[in-house]
Amino acid sequence: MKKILNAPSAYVDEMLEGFTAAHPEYYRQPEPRVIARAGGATAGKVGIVTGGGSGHLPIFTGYVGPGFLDACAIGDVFASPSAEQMASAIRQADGGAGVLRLYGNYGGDVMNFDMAGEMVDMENDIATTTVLLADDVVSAPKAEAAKRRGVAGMVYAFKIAGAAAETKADLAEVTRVAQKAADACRSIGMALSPCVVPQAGKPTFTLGEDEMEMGMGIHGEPGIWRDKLKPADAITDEMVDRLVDDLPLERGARVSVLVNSLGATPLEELYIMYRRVKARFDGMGVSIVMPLVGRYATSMEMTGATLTMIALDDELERHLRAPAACAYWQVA
Amino acid sequence: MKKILNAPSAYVDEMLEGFTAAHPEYYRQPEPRVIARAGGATAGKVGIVTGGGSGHLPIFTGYVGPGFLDACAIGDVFASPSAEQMASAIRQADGGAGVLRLYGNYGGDVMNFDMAGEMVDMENDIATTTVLLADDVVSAPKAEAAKRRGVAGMVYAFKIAGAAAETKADLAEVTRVAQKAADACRSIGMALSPCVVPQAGKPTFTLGEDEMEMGMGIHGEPGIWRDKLKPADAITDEMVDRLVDDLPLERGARVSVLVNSLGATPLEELYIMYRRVKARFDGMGVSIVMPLVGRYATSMEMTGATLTMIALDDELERHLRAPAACAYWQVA
Amino acid sequence: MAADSFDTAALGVALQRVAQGAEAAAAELNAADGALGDGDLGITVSRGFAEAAAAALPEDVGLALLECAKAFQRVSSSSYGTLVATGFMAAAKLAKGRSAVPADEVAALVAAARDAMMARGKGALGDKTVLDSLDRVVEGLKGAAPERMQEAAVAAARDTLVAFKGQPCRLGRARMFAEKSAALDDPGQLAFLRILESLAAGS
Amino acid sequence: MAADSFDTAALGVALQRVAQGAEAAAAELNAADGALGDGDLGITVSRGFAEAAAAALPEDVGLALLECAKAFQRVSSSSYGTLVATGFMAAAKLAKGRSAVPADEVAALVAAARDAMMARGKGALGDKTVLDSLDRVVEGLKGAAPERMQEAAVAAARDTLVAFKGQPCRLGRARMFAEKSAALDDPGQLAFLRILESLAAGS
Ligand SMILES: Nc1ncnc2c1ncn2[C@@H]1O[C@H](COP(=O)(O)OP(=O)(O)O)[C@@H](O)[C@H]1O
Ligand SMILES: Nc1ncnc2c1ncn2[C@@H]1O[C@H](COP(=O)(O)OP(=O)(O)O)[C@@H](O)[C@H]1O
Ligand SMILES: [Mg+2]
Ligand SMILES: [Mg+2]
Ligand SMILES: [Mg+2]
Ligand SMILES: [Mg+2]
Repeated sequence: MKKILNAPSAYVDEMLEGFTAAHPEYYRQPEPRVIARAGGATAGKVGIVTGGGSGHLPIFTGYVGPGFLDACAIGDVFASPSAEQMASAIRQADGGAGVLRLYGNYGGDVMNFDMAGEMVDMENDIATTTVLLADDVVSAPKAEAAKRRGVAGMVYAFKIAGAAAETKADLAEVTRVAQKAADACRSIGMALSPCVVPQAGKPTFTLGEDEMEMGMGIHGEPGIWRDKLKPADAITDEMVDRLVDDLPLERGARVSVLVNSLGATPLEELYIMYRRVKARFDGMGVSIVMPLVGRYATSMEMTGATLTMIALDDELERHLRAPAACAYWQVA
Repeated sequence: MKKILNAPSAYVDEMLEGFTAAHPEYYRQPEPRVIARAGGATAGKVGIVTGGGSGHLPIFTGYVGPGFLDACAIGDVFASPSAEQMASAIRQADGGAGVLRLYGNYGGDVMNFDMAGEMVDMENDIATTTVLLADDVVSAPKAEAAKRRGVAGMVYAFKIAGAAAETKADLAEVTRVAQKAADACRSIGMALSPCVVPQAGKPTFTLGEDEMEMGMGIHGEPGIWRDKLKPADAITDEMVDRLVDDLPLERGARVSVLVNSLGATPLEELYIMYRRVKARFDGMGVSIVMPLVGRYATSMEMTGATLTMIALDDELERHLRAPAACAYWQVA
Repeated sequence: MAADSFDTAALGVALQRVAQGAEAAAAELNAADGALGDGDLGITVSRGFAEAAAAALPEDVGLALLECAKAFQRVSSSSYGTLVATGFMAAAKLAKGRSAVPADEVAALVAAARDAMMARGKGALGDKTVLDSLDRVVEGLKGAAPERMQEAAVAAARDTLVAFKGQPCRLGRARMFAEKSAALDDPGQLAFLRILESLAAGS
Repeated sequence: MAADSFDTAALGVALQRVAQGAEAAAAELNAADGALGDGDLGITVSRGFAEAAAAALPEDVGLALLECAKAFQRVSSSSYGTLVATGFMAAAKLAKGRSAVPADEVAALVAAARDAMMARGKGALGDKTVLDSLDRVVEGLKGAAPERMQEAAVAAARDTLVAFKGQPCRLGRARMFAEKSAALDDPGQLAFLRILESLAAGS
């Protein structure tokens, strides 16, 4: 939990400077804390913007790119960007066909994105819609699913909505597809050790030396239980069970799954988990399409992993497989 | 430093099972601990094999794929594969044009790969050559550069040698290019916290709560100094200085650089470092081609980073930019 | 605000006082927020009022209140900052075009802020948030004589904390900690009390 | 090996003894290696001899020694395992085709192992490794009567440790820790002593 940084207050701005310098073929920072596609907005295409706190790379801003998003507003670590920054991102994404706001269901982000929508409506006559990601099954019971927070399922929603927008579908249609993708996602996380928010300088939570917390959120939000660390297969089984409980799948169904590290947990261990995920879905007669294993949505150096599943139909699968490129995920 | 696993003794085999299940389009495990390209060896192409201990993903086996390597032998965490496994990997890589053994300069690996070469020479009449990566400038003085250990520079050597082999150049030529790439690489690492080898069950080294070690190796081998954690720019400056001291660059030179996390250090912090790397090379009048920022060669959940630079000429740059694909790096 | 009406000058003085009070309360509010959320509430409130107090305020009270809204938006995008900005904006709309607002309209301004903040945050009364404080302050201000208004507001904000003791937070990050949040004050309600206290203390 | 020659049966008995001794010394050797390297030397040596002791050995002493080499290669790919396998292989070549090897040829077998291991590991005498132990054992065995050979070998291995006290390791992982390694025994030399001791102890 030790960090490489200069001034904590410069963490995000220096990060973005390095980020655009390293990947100028994908990203551009037209104004502070706003990242847009290197090539700018595409005329006639619905724009897609997202935004949220820093500290989750590649989420959020990493998924700006052809076939993915058009622009992103970036907040401080784990904090919402301002409504003004979000409005700028919307303007950057606007190609004249309206803009979809596609982001995680966190109170601060929602308020600011709503405000930003009002701003660009008044000032720039840009039509906007909203789709919220709320894939974390642990964060609220099914009856209150709209209160759930958004976690790694965003990655699928970005990919699928991005592909829909690339077809030059209109705003209503892109919004429909994005909402369908969001509705088809379920995620659950588990954490083993915290991360340090630079400006706070201390761990986000504490867990005993051999403890884990099942269901913990990406900022350390409480989960379902906290207990001794279990074997990988037992952890994976519980995660799979909770997801398919919430979204039952029939034999013959197709899903994609994302086994995601929160940061420190190495690829090796994600593969140990994926091995079990595969066996479980095989056992259910469910086939896995384009599995993702890696660091797609992190909490800096947190130890732990999340499992996301998205139930696919032909339409979602087609968009998932469509070409797309950003610095972290390329589909050819 | 907490790990998600079942039995420590099953760590590597379960990892490989998940790895091939997740990426069947790239990898196949024809026999235990040997990974080969999904499509098998390419007739008439020089094969390239590597091998080494587990715990460094994507290194080693992740770089098997078109434009990269042909096969890899996989050892236990931080331990050499056996000569027999290496010999199998060589056989898998053989397309009738000979096989280059391209791997890191670690005593155990070298002895076993030499033995493996003798085996396939006697048993299978496969001609082999060797290029050792020895890019870690801290691990021995320049006068004893052949004793240096190989670290993240391997990634460049894999890419460049792989591209040379794809041109159907002969074994001597591919070996020449690989050696040239290896000779052009310089790396240095720094560590902030250790990782845990599953079968040992305890940290590889200890560092005080706010200490860092400059120059530390990827298994915790000792570095140059151990002191209070410094600001990112100071760390980066020392790393850049050590590399260009060892391999001076002229104004107008071209390099590629890899800012690599050892595992836990998040992308955010690599970008903060890259920002400084870029400023420093800009200041030297040296241009950066295809920078890499991310987790390319890790030590499981170790915290820390490595910086690699490779001096490019037209030939090396052409091979670096040639198309290649594996699950972790795609060049189109 | 002890006068029959308030103008931009009075608003400026009030902002100075609250900025001071918020500064003093910042650590307490950070800690309260840290127990249930991300621990930034003290920063949000103190930076927001400092920025507003430093702003040049136009004579039009509505435009002056708009400056306050913008100040909060500039320095904080945490929930409370966004909500306070939203509240100032709503009050600004009502006050726009006037160089003074009569004391007996203050309750209406606070009510407008409350309603806009409910719309923005999709919150309901009873969720144990700053909305409940605003609602009770509106009631407390109704019919209060100008010289009793500050006192009434502080009392209402204090009563809110008492009333919600033992109830869980049902909105925001604190919602995740039902049990713990029931035992603790809602940080946003506490912040509102400290704001009103510092306003009253200075006068 | 107190006889004038040794055959596969004698080799089998020797392997049993060393397997037992290595098992007993495993923790000590892991610790010694852990101080300078990766701490696996005890595992390497104990697993290797256990595997060799469990192997079915052909009557041809050369082929029997080859089985020992293969056993080491199967269970360990750490440096020491690979080197011991290399050494057994070299001795196997010399003994091949014979059902007994005269005692006065043992020094030559060890010398062949030493030379092959030097070639494999690109090490030199004086680097403070197991090579130095082998070299001194070869010298110690030369001209020793059959019944004194075990004793001579143990003495030579022990002398090696004494001789290198204070000198830094110049090969393998331990090379990285010049200062520390000078103060400590080379783990590989220590392992070789324990192997010979267990051989001698049982007879
Ligand atoms: N949606 C909401 N509606 C009304 N009040 C809210 C809402 N969300 C949070 N609050 C209030 O804001 C306080 C927390 O503010 P703040 O620390 O800025 O939130 P965060 O840091 O979680 O974005 C809460 O105690 C509560 O009073
Ligand atoms: N290249 C070499 N040549 C000769 N002996 C060596 C060589 N490398 C290591 N050794 C010996 O092996 C011992 C370490 O063995 P081992 O623990 O198996 O090594 P590692 O785990 O580092 O591969 C050293 O103490 C030394 O005696
Ligand atoms: Mg807060
Ligand atoms: Mg906040
Ligand atoms: Mg060892
Ligand atoms: Mg070893």
